[in-house]
Amino acid sequence: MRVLLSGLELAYGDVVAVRNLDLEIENGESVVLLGTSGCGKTSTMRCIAGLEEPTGGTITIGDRVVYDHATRRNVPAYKRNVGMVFQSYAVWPHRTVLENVSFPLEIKKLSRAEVRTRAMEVLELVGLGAYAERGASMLSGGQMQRVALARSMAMEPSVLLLDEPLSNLDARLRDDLRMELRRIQVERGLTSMYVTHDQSEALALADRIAIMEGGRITQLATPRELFTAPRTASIARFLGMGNVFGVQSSDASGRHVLAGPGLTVAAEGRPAGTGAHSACFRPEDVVIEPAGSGGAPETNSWNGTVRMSVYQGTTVRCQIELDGGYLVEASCDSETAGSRHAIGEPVRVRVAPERVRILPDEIGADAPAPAMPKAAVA
Amino acid sequence: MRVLLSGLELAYGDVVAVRNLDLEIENGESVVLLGTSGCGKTSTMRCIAGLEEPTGGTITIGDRVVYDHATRRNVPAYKRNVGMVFQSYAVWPHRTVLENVSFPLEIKKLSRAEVRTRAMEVLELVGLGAYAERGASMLSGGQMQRVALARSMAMEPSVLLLDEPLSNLDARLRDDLRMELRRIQVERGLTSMYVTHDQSEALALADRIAIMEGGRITQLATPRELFTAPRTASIARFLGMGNVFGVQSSDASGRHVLAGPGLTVAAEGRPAGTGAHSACFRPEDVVIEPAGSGGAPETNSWNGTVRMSVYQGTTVRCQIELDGGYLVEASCDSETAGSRHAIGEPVRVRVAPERVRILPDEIGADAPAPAMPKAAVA
Amino acid sequence: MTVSPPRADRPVEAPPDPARRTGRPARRHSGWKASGPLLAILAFLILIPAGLVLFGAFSVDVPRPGSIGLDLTLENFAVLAEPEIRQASLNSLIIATGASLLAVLLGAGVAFLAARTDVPARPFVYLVGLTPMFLPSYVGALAWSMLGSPGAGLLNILFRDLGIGLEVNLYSLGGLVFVMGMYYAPYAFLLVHASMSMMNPDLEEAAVVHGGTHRRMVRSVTVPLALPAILGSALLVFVLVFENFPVAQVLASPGSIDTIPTYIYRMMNTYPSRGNEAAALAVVLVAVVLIVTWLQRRALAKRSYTTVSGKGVKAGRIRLGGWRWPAFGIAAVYFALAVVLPLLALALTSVRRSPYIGSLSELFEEGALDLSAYGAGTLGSFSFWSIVGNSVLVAVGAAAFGTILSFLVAYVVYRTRARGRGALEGISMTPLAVPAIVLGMGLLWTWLMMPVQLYGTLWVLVVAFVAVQMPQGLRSVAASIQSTDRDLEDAAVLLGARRRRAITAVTVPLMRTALSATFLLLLMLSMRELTVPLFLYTNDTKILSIAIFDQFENGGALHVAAAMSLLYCLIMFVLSYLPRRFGKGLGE
Amino acid sequence: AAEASGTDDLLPVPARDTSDGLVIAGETIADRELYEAARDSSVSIFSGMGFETEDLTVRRFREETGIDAEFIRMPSNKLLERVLSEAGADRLSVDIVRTTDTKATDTLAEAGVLVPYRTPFDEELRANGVVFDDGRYISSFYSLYAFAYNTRVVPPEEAPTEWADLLQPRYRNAIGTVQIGAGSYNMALSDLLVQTFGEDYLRRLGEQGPIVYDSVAVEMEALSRGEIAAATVGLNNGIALPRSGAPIKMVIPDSGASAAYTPLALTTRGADNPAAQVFMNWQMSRSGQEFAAAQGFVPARTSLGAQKAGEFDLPMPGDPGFLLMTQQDRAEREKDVRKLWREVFDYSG
Ligand SMILES: Nc1ncnc2c1ncn2[C@@H]1O[C@H](COP(=O)(O)OP(=O)(O)OP(=O)(O)O)[C@@H](O)[C@H]1O
Ligand SMILES: Nc1ncnc2c1ncn2[C@@H]1O[C@H](COP(=O)(O)OP(=O)(O)OP(=O)(O)O)[C@@H](O)[C@H]1O
Ligand SMILES: [Mg+2]
Ligand SMILES: [Mg+2]
Repeated sequence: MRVLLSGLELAYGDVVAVRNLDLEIENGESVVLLGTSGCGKTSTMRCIAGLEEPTGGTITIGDRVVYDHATRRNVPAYKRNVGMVFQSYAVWPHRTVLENVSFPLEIKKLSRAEVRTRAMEVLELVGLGAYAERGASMLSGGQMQRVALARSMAMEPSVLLLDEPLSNLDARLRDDLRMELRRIQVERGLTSMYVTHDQSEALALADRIAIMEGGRITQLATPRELFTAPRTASIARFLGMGNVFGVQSSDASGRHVLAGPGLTVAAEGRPAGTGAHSACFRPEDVVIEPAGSGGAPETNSWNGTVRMSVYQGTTVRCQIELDGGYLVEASCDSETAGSRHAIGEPVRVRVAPERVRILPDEIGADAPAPAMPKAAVA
Repeated sequence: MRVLLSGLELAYGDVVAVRNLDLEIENGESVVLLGTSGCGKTSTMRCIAGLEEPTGGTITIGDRVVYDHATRRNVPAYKRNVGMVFQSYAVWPHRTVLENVSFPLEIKKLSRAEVRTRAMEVLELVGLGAYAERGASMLSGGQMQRVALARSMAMEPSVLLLDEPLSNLDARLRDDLRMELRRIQVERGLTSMYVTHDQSEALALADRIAIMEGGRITQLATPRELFTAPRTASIARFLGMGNVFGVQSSDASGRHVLAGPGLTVAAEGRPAGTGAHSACFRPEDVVIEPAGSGGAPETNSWNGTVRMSVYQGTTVRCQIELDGGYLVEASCDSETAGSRHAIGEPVRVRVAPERVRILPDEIGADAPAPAMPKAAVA
Repeated sequence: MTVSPPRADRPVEAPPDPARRTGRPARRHSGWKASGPLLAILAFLILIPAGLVLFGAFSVDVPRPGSIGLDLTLENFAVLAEPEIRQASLNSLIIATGASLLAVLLGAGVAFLAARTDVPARPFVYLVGLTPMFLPSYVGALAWSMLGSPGAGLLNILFRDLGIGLEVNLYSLGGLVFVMGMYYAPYAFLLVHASMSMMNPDLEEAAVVHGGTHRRMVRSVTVPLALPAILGSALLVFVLVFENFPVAQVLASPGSIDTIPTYIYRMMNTYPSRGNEAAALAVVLVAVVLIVTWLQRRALAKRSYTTVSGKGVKAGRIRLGGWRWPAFGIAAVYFALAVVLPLLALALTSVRRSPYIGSLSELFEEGALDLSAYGAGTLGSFSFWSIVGNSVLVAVGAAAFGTILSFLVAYVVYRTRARGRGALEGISMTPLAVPAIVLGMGLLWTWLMMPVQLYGTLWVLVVAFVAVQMPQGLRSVAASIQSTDRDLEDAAVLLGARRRRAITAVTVPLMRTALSATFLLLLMLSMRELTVPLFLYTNDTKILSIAIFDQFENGGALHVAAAMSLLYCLIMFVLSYLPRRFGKGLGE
Repeated sequence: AAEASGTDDLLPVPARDTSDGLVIAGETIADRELYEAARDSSVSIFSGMGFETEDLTVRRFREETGIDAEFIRMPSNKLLERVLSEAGADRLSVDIVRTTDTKATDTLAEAGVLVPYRTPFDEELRANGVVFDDGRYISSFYSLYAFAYNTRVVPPEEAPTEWADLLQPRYRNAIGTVQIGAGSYNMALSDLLVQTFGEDYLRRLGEQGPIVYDSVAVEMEALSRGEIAAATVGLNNGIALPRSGAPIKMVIPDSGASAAYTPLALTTRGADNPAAQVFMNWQMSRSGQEFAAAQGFVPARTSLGAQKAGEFDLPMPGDPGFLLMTQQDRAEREKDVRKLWREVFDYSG
C-alpha cells in the first residue's frame, strides 16, 4: 500500500514536532528515516499509525484518506491496518511472551492451534522460541525488543512502521534479523517505514532513505544517490563525512579558499546552488604519507601532525592537524603496514580532487536545526 | 576504584543469568562488555550496583568487599557509590528534565545555585539545554536516554556502569557523546563498565573488552589483541569475521581441509589448542577478481559466483558461492572501479594465507553456548 | 537467499516467584530488618485484639479482662452445624456475590471513564464514583427502604399516584444486592481509578496498532493491567458485604431473609450472649479470607503489572466517540440512584412533620413541612459541633496513620525480600474477616488491658480504626505499588540517595494518586465506622456516626436523624476536597 | 427528640428547696452533707434504653438537681460487654447502669460490678418487690408493653382495641414485632399472650405472618411509615412517637398489657460518688417517678397513686390489666416460651 503524507504537521502543545512534511512511500517500498535525535521521526510514525492527531495536512494509505485536517476526517488506528514496533517496546508485562505475540493473530480470529503455531514460528525467527511461556517482563532488554518486533511481524499489516526495532541487539543478531526483515518485506511486498541510527542497517534495508531535520524531510533518495550526492553539508556530515570545512571564496577553476587561515582546496564539479558552501570529503579518502615524501607539493596535499589515532578494528581513525590549524579526519586499514601513526608524528595528507565535494550548508535555513551538540570539528 | 568480581553467580528463580563470573577492572580503567542479547550483561551490572543479591561469589569495590555470599555480607546500593545508566532509562516521569538531572546533586547537598549550574552544564553537554524545564515524559526516546545519561554524569560516582547508554542516538551524536564520555572517564580516572552493541563504540571507549557468553566472560583483552587474536571461532564470528568454516582435518604444513565438500585452505601459524577448529577470515581480506584472471591457481584462490551484493556506503558487501557450495562474504571499497558485481556473475576470490586464522570452536565446552545465530555459512 | 532463523537462547524455564511481580525480582532487605518493626506494630494493633476474640472460639469462658481462662473446648464450633446457619450463609453468599459483582462493575466502570476516557464533565464523573461513600451504608439502606419498601416506599407511592402498575420491593435478595452493590462500588472505584490513572498509554496504543478495537484494547490491556486493583476490591467488597449487618437489618429482616450478619447479631444479642460461638464463626471466615488472599497473591505473582516505567508516561485518553454521552448517561443514572434519590428521601424526612406519606400531594399541604430538625438539635447545638470536631479529628488521624502504615506494609510485602512478608499481609487482612461486632470486643479488651491509657481518649478510636481498616488500606496501596517500575526507585538509590530518600523522592510521588485515594478511602470509612466505636467511645469522645445511630435508634420520626445524615454528607464532601486535589493522575 | 426542647412540656418542673439538703416535690432526695458533696461531682450513666427517653430523664435530673449527669446509650449486649470488661480491667467508667433486662443485670451483679444501695424509699420498694439481689439493683419503673397501630393505614372506625383484633385479616403480613432475644420485655409480652390467651393465640398470630425485626428502631420506623399496620411496642414509644409527629396510636387493651422491670443499679465506682447516689434517690423519688410516668412508664412506687401519661391512664401494679412477668415466672417458663415463639414465628438465631 502506498503511503502519502502531505503538509503533515504535528504539535504537542506549543512544541512543533513535525512541520509541513511531505513524503510518498511507494507500494511495497521500504523507506528508512534517518535523523538526529528529536527531529520528529517517532512523531511522524505515530501520525501515520493514527496514535496522534496531526495539527495539519493529510495522510493517505493506499487510496484511502485516513486523515485530513481540512475535513477533520480521522480514521481510527485499528482500522488502518498499520503495524508499529514501538521505540519503547510497549511489551505487555501482564502477558507471557507467547501471549504478546499471539495478540494480533487472535484479533484476526484464527484458530487457537494456528495462532499458536504462527506465533511460535515468529518467536523462533527472533530466537525466543525457548522463552514462549516466560512472563514478558522477565526478559532482558534485547529480548523484550525482540518480543515487540515479533509481535508486529506476526500481524502481517499492509504498512509496517519500525521505530529503531533492533537498537538493543548485538551486531550479529541485528544482521540476521535485518536480513529477515528485508526478506519478509520484499516477499510480502510490505510497505514499510524504518527508523534507525545505524547506517549499515539503513543501507541494507532501504529502497530509499529520507533524511529528516527539524521536523521535515530534507532529502529523499536511494542509498547510493544519497552517499554520492548529499544535498547539503549538514547531511553530508550527518552521513559521516568527517571532514567539512566552510568555504570562504571559490574561483571558476574549482579552487576554493577555506574559512580561517585560508587553505585552498581543489575540487571537481561546480558548487550546487548558491549561498554558503562547504568543502567535504570522507576520512576514507584521505591518504596519509610520511612527511616530506615526494617532491613538489601536488594539489590537495598538505603537511600536518597526527593529533589522535584510535584503533577501530579493521581500520584506524586518525586526526591530523594541518599547519593551517585545520583538523582532518582520516581512516586507514589497520592491517596495512605503517597504518600506526604515533601522536605528534609529522605526516603528509592527500585527497584526490574528485573525492572532494562542495555542498551548500543549508537549504530552507528558516527551519531551525533541532538541539544538536556542537560538532567536534569545524 | 578497582572492581573485582570473583565466582559471581546470579539466578532469577531457577533462571541462571550469570554463572561463576570472574572479572577485574583496574582503577580508572574502562571495560566494555560485549555479548549477545540475554547473555547476562545487565544482570552483572545490577549485581555490582547492588540491585540484585547474587546467588554466589564475591564483589569487591576499591578494597571494600561489598558482597560476599559466604559471609552473607551485602553492602546496600546507596553506600557503594556506583552510578548506573539503566538500559530502561529509568527517567522519572513526574519530574522535569532539570529536576531529574539535579537529583544526584541535591543529594550531595550542594547549594541550589550550584545544583542548577552544574545540572545545566551537563544538560548542555548532552544537547538538552533547551529542554531543561520540559516534563521528562514529553521527550523523544533519544532525548530521554540522554536525560538518563546526564543524570548519571552529574553524579560523579567512583564507578560508573553504563548499560547501552547511547543505543537510541544518531551516529553523529553518539560519536560526540562517546568522546565526551571517554574524556570525562579519563580526566576523572573513573572506573567504568560499559555495555554496547556498537563495535566502533566498544573500540573507542574500551581500555579492555570483555566478551560475555552465556553468563560468563570468555575473553578479556585490549581491543587490538581481541581483534588480532580472538580466542575462539565464536568470538571471531561475534566480532564480525564473516567467514568461519569448520575444519575437518589439518596437516603439518598448515593446510586445512574444510568440512563439507572438502575445500583446502592454507593458513599460517599453528592451530591454537586442541579439539574442533574453524578457519576464519575477514570479508575485508577477501579479494575479488574477474573469473579466470591470472594463470595457475595460487593458494586460497577459488572460483565462484556472486549471489548477493549490498551497497553499504563506503563499501559494498558481496556474498559469493564457491563451486564447493561454500558461501564467502566479501566487502570491497564502493568507490574503486569494478566494485559493482552483478548477481550471478562468475568471479575468482583470493585470501592471503596470513589473513586466515585457525581457531578452536569453543573453550571450556562445559559452558553451554549462549544465544548465537548460526553463521550464514556452515 | 534465506537465513536460517537464529537458534534460541539457552532454554530456560521460569517458574513464577511471588517476589518477581514487578519484573525484576525484589532482592533487598532480606532478613527481619524491614518487616520486624511493622510486625510488632501490627501485633499490637491487630494480632492481640483479633487473637483474643479468636481465642474465645476455643475457650469455655469469654476471654475478657479478668476472666481469661485457659480451659479450652471445641464446643463453640458446634454452631457451624446449626441448621439455620446453612440457609443464612447461602443467602449471604448470594448477596455477597451479586453485590461484589455489581460493585466492581459500577466502580471499575466509572473509574475507567473518569481516569482513561474523554467522557464529558470528568471531574463530575469522578465525584459520581466517590459520593455514594458519603452515605454510611445503613443510612443509604434506610433511605432506600423509605424509597422502595413494598407498600409505603416513596417510589411505589409515586408509581401509584402516576397510575403506573409496577412496584419495587427492596426487601428482597435483589434489593439487598442492589443497595449493597451501589454503596460498596466506591471501593472498586477508588482502587481501580488509582491504578488506571497510572496507566502508560503506550501499552494501550500497542493493542490498537496491532488491530484491536478500543473495546478489545480495554478488555485485553487496560482492564488486565488493573487486575490487582480489581481483584483486591472484589475481595474487600465480597467479605464486607458478607458481614454487613446494618443494611441486612434494615432490608433483610423485614423481608424475613436470614443472613450471616443478622445471625451473628442475634447470637450476640441473647443473654448470655454467645460471643465465643460468634468467634468460632469468625475463625472460619478468617481462614477463608486468608486463603483467598493467598490465592489472589499467587494468581498475580505469575504476571507483572508495571505500567509506570522509566521510558516515560505520557497522559493519553481514550476517545469514546459516539459513546461519550451514553457513558455519561449511565454514570448519571448511577449517581441518581445511589445519591440523589436517597438524599431527597432524607431531605424529605428531615423536614416532613409526619413520616407517613399517603400520596405525594400531601407534601404540598399547609404546614406539612418544618425545619426545626436543623435547629436546636443539630446546627444550633454546641455538642453537635464538638461531636463533628471529634469525628473529623479521629477520621483524619486514622486515615493518615492508616495510609502510612498501609504503604509501609505494602512496600515491604511487594518490594522486598524481607522475612515474614506472608505474615505481614496475612495479619493485615485478618480484620476484614472478623465481624466488626466481634472485633470490637477484642479491641475493647485489648485497650482496657494495655498499660498505656488510651482507653477513653480519641486516640483509642484512631488506633482501633487503623486496625479495622488495615485490609482496605493495604489492598488499595498494594494494587498500585505493583504498577510502578522498581527501576525508577533504584535509579535514585544509585544516584546516592538512601532508600528512604529514594522512596519519598520517587516512589511516593509516583503513587500520589493511589496514596491520596487510600487516604480518602480510610477517611470516609473512619467517618462512618459505627460498630467498633460503640465499644470504645465515651461521653467526651462521641463521634458523628454514633450520634446519627442514636437518633435512628429512636425509630419512628427521623427528622433529626435524617437532618444529621444530610449534614454528614455535606461534611464528607468538604473533607474529601483536599485528597481529591492531590489525587490528580500522573501526566495530568 | 431535640435537646433544647425543654422537659417541662411533658411535665411541669416541680418545686425545689435546697435550704437544707435537696428537697424536691416535698421529698428529701439528699441531706445537706450528701448534696454538698454531690454538687460539684457528676454522674455518668450507661443506659440500654432508647436514646430519647434517657436523654429526657438525664436532662430532667440536671434541671431539678443542678447536678451534672452524662449518659452513654448502647444496645444492651454491648453495654453489658463494656461494663464487664471495664470492671475486669479495673477501669470502670460509669456510676450507674440502666438496662432493659434483669438477666443482664444479674450477670453484672454476679460479676461483682454492682453494690447494694438503699434509697430513702427502700421499704416501699422492697414491699413492692422491685428490689433485687438484696439491693444490688432495683427496677426504676415498669416498661409497659402492648401494641400500636398506624392511624393513616387503619381508619378510626376500624381501630383495634384488643389483642384479638390483631387476628383480623387486614393485619395479614402487616404486624411487626421484635425478636424475643432483644430484651426481657419481648419475653414478657409473649409470655403474657400465652398466659392470657393460650398457646393457640400465639400460633394464630404466627399464621398472620408477622414481620420480625431485629431492633425496635427499625420496627418503629416501619410502623410510622405505614409499611406495617400495627406492631407490638412499649408505651413510652407509643407516647414519644406521636409527639414527634408519627401517625401512631398506642393501644392498652383491657385484657392486659405486659409489664417488665427496668433495672437500675449503682456500680462499684458509683458507690463512692455522691452524685450517683443522688441520681438513684431522685429517680425513685416522687419527682423522678412522675416524670417517668409522664414518659409512659409505670412507677415502681405505688404510694404515689394512679398516674396519667398523655391521655393514657397508667395501670397500677396489681391491676388486672397489669401483667408482670416475675423472676420466678421467668425462671419457670422462659425456655418454653422462647421455644414456642421461635417455632410459631419460625425464627432462626
Ligand atoms: N526478571 C527476570 N526473571 C527471569 N529471568 C530474567 C529476568 N531478567 C533477565 N532474565 C534472564 O536473564 C538473562 C540475562 O539477562 P540480562 O538482562 O542480564 O541480559 P543482557 O545481557 O542485559 O541482554 P540485553 O543485551 O538484551 O540487555 C536473560 O536470558 C533473561 O532472559
Ligand atoms: N509528549 C510530548 N510532548 C511535548 N513534546 C514532545 C512530546 N514527545 C516528543 N516531543 C518533542 O517532539 C520532538 C520530536 O519527538 P520524536 O519522538 O518524534 O523524536 P524522534 O525523531 O523520534 O527522536 P528519537 O530519535 O530520539 O526517538 C522532540 O523534540 C521532542 O522533544
Ligand atoms: Mg523516536
Ligand atoms: Mg541488558
